[in-house]
Amino acid sequence: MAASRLTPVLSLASMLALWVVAAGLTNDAQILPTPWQLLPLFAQEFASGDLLTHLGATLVRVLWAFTLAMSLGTVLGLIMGRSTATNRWLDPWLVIFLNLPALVLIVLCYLWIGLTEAAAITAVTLNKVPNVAVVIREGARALDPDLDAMAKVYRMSWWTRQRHVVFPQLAPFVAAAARSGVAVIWKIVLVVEFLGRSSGVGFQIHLHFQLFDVAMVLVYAFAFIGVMLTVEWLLLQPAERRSRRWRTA
Amino acid sequence: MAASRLTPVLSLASMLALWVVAAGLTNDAQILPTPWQLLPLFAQEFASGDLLTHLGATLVRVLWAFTLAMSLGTVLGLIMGRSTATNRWLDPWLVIFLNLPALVLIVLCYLWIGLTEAAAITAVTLNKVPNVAVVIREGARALDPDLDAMAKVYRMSWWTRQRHVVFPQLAPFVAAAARSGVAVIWKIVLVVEFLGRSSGVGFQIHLHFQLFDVAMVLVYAFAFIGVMLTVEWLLLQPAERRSRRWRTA
Amino acid sequence: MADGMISVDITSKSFDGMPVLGPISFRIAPGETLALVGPSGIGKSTLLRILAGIDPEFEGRVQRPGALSMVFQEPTLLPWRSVLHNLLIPHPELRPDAARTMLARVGIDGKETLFPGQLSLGQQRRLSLARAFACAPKMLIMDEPFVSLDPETAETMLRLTEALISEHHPATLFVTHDLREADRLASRVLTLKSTPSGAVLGP
Amino acid sequence: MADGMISVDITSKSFDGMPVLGPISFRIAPGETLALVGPSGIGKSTLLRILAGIDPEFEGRVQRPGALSMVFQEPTLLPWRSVLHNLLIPHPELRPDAARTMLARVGIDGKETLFPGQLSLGQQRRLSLARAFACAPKMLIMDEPFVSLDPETAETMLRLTEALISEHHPATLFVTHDLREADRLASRVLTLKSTPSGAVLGP
Amino acid sequence: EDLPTIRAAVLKIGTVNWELATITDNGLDRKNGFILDVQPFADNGATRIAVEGGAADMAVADWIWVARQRAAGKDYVFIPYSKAVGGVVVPADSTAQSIQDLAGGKIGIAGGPLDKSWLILRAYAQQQYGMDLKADTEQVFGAPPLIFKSAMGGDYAGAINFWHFLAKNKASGMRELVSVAEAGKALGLDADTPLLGYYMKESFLSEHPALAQAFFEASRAAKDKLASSDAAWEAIRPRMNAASDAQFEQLKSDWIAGIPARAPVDVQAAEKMLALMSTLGGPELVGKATSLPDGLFAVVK
Ligand SMILES: Nc1ncnc2c1ncn2[C@@H]1O[C@H](COP(=O)(O)OP(=O)(O)OP(=O)(O)O)[C@@H](O)[C@H]1O
Ligand SMILES: Nc1ncnc2c1ncn2[C@@H]1O[C@H](COP(=O)(O)OP(=O)(O)OP(=O)(O)O)[C@@H](O)[C@H]1O
Ligand SMILES: [Mg+2]
Ligand SMILES: [Mg+2]
Repeated sequence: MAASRLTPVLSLASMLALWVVAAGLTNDAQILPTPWQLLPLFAQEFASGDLLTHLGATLVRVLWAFTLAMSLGTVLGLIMGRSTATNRWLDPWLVIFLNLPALVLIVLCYLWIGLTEAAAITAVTLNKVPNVAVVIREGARALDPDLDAMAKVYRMSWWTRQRHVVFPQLAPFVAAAARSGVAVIWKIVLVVEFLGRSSGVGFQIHLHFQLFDVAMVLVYAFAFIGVMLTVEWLLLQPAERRSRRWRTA
Repeated sequence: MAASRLTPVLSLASMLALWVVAAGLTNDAQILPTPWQLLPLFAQEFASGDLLTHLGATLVRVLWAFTLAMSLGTVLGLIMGRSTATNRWLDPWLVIFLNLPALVLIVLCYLWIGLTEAAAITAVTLNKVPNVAVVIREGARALDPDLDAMAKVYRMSWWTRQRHVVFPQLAPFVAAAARSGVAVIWKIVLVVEFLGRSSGVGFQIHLHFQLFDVAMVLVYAFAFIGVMLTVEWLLLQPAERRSRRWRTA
Repeated sequence: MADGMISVDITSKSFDGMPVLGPISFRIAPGETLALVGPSGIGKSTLLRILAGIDPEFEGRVQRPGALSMVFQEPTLLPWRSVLHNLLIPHPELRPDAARTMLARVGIDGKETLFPGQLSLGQQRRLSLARAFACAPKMLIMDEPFVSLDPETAETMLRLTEALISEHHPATLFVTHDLREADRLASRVLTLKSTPSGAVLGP
Repeated sequence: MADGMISVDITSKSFDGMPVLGPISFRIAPGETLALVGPSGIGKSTLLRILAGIDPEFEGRVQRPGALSMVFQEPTLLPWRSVLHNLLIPHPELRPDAARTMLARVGIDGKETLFPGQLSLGQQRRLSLARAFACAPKMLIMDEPFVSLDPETAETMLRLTEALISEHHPATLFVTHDLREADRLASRVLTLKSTPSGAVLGP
Repeated sequence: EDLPTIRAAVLKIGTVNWELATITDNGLDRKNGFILDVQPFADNGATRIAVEGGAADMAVADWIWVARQRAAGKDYVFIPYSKAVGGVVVPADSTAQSIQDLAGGKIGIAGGPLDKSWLILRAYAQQQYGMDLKADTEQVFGAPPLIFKSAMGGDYAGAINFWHFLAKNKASGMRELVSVAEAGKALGLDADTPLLGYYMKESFLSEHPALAQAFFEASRAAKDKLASSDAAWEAIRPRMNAASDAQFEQLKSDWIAGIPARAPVDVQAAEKMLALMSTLGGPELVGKATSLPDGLFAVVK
């Protein structure tokens, strides 16, 4: 147990070691600075309050878009997975929206809704909903018809059925969609931010990229990654372990 | 049957209708042109050969990155899903690479490998592998232990086991990863192309975006979407129908 | 038709054009118990699924009460919910202590917090029996309810079934391969026999 | 120890600290058939899984031949492969016509191209029997192989099993709840009975 | 007081900020009867979306782009800002003496094949040396920062970039082979035609009739200040991202060199340049603007 708790720490340490070696080989702080070259920059951005402001702005956007995309995408995916007729109707739309470049959707949202927070979040949500729907649809198609029959015979209420019969079967798909979902959403938020917001990690990263300040780009990127690692360890993994208990028992 | 074949056509027609209405409401061909305003542009780009050249370049990149990301990601996801120990080691790396902004990876690849085709494909692959791995890992965790036991008792060869026992259970996850995978890959290829390639749909889209020529952006976006719809209907959906036959039978 | 009478009038049922059931017609009165026998693969489960309303794709008419319970041929439990919740979820009106009593009656007390995957197959089958008995159904459909049980446990389950039937008087139809079981529980035995146009009721 | 002799020496086996099996020790000679009986939930399947090498988490030692076949308590088929392929995939050396003959012997000829989900449960169990019989195993482990079958089909399966055992002389251990079955097939009957430290072999 | 507000969408790190900051810091905007509200963005595309979407009134672009938009129906009007243009730099140890010597080498180009500096240099090579620059060299197009960095690393025989990246390249020892201004002069273009400028919507300007001139006054006042006072430069130094004194000096002198003479845009010179761009870049570059659209240049003096 103690050993297994240590593993992530050792793993991160080995990653750090790899980074130091790569930085040593690159030997150009402008291309890949060493971790300790980032520390003072990190401290400076933290002290000035910039880091927290921009990180906060990005996190709010990611949270909104994630909630919206996951709920809309799950509903859409469930409906499309369970009804072949609906699927035939909506599938071409799904393929189109799935493959519409983020840039196109973002620009159209900004031009129609204006350069507002609402437009930014709408753009990210529209970009991500099809991805979630595609994953959940596969899950819905794999639902066990025998359990469906059981739920029907015992006249379970709609909500009971979703909660106790459907959702546990979808759980691995929801987990997959959520995890790769946050990542994709945050990447789109980056684009949304540099295309039309004046705050956020994406705004900062793009600015510093244009100045070719890789160190600062990394400071902001790792600030977000740090948040994600924390969420992963404090929320996601314990929740998953709980919901997966029946498998390993 | 005949009716169901017609559905996608009707569905696309309704999408077209929506577009026409939106274009009518926008009433500014520079923000959202009507479909028929795109046709001559499309014909012109097609006749000049530009469309095919750039589309071809992008497709080659997408294909390479897709093949690499799917195979590496599947192997990684399978290993991580089946071995808790390996997972504990690799999970922090996965979270980091999952959330590393595309821009950072792309810029580092270009600076290390040079502004070459290999760098572009590496960058896209590195961006996408963690997404695939995350999805497949969920699938590997949901594998049926009873079938595993059966395969063990009957001493199936490694390959037989993967092909007939493991893969069919992973199929919905692979399908989900592949479908949302192509979409994400192509979106990253767009970024890779505008940051450091001189050909491809992404290069063209960015060029025309800088000229604020939405019509041309749409022409190129829809050219790719057209390819994806064709792949979807001619390859993906029939293959899926075949591999899903046992469920509906 | 008498109130609560169950009527089955199937003209035919086929899978992919292959006829499985031919014309089948029978009635079950409230409180009556019928056994259904026939060789493996003839169509017993298919008939039960039609009767329970799970399979709507057949030609004919079936009239059944709303409140029915079913013991499936396989346990069909929720693997991700505890033994206790597998009783409580389909029966939200059931009080937890009543659920515990029911678990004790089928002989799996003390296993409330386990998941179904941690039970032996026989224990899972008994849980599925408990689920069917936990409410007072107007109709009870059981597909080979007592297989995979040792003679002693089987006898206990049989007695429990008798007790519950005499308590709630459901119309009961159950599949068995054991004629002594059929004799003991049922007032009539329906036999399925094969014909070229699907299985029909035999002599 | 004699060549091919199967030896089981389990000290204990527990799940989450709850002991299920106590000290259990027995031998099966090549060609010998043993029946295993005991109440539902006592640990018969657990013992079989240890013997088959599926569950390595126990205290003790088991010696078994490599070439073994097993009939699981549930059919455990590949739902995404046809009936015929469910025979051919575990037995790549099997010729398709030999596979077809085997399917005919268990009474599911003509269903080669169906998927397991399109079979009745009894038919699935027979397919799982055919899978175990399709090679010439040195050892045969069966967990309630003949349940869910009508008396006539059960008799056919029993005869088939007798024929195959006398053909290939595997060491056989099977679980049953039917003492007549045990008498007919087995030369010895092992009985599991409960003790506070887990199940042990009884009188 | 209800002075009109000009919302300016600018690249947060753009050089235009030096001028705009000088305007706001010194109250040049209120002195000229308006309030300047600077909204920073991280990308040029964003500033254009901001103006088009009505979130801002003004952004920065070159007038050929503005002409293209105007010809396509937008009511954009151009107010001159700078004549600073890029050029070609070569590594410090390069033996190249003219653009001819780049033949057979790799050229890094910021932007794409429609980049105006690249087009003018191609025409220049053709005219001066009969050389087909595109066929005789290998081109690597990339984002400006990537080209800047790779050029520093010595990846290219020559690099074409925006002037402020070139200034930093030069500060690190790279050498300018030929500037776009020289090349343009050789091609008969008027080097004093300001290529870069602010653009606003005509509809916005007609609501505030004197605003274009007022803004132009403020812009010129800022330029005068920066051209004459070191203190003014020190004030904006923090936002210049100069890593060294050498970079600071180079940026400063190149910026001052880019100040156009105070005059309305010479329409004839512009017409000539547009014609050249139209031949070089074709409709891909200029769109429908094959000749100067009416009213493109704001009437300022
Ligand atoms: N994974 C597990 N975790 C905890 N307990 C388990 C687990 N698997 C089995 N058990 C317990 O072990 C005991 C023996 O189970 P086993 O399946 O061997 O019984 P069995 O004799 O085969 O019964 P049956 O005749 O009903 O099939 C049961 O009481 C069961 O609850
Ligand atoms: N989905 C299906 N598609 C095609 N054939 C099917 C399908 N389901 C069942 N059948 C066929 O219908 C017949 C009857 O099946 P059913 O499950 O009703 O048999 P049963 O009488 O319950 O047998 P058992 O006693 O073995 O459970 C079988 O021959 C089976 O192959
Ligand atoms: Mg059946
Ligand atoms: Mg068992």
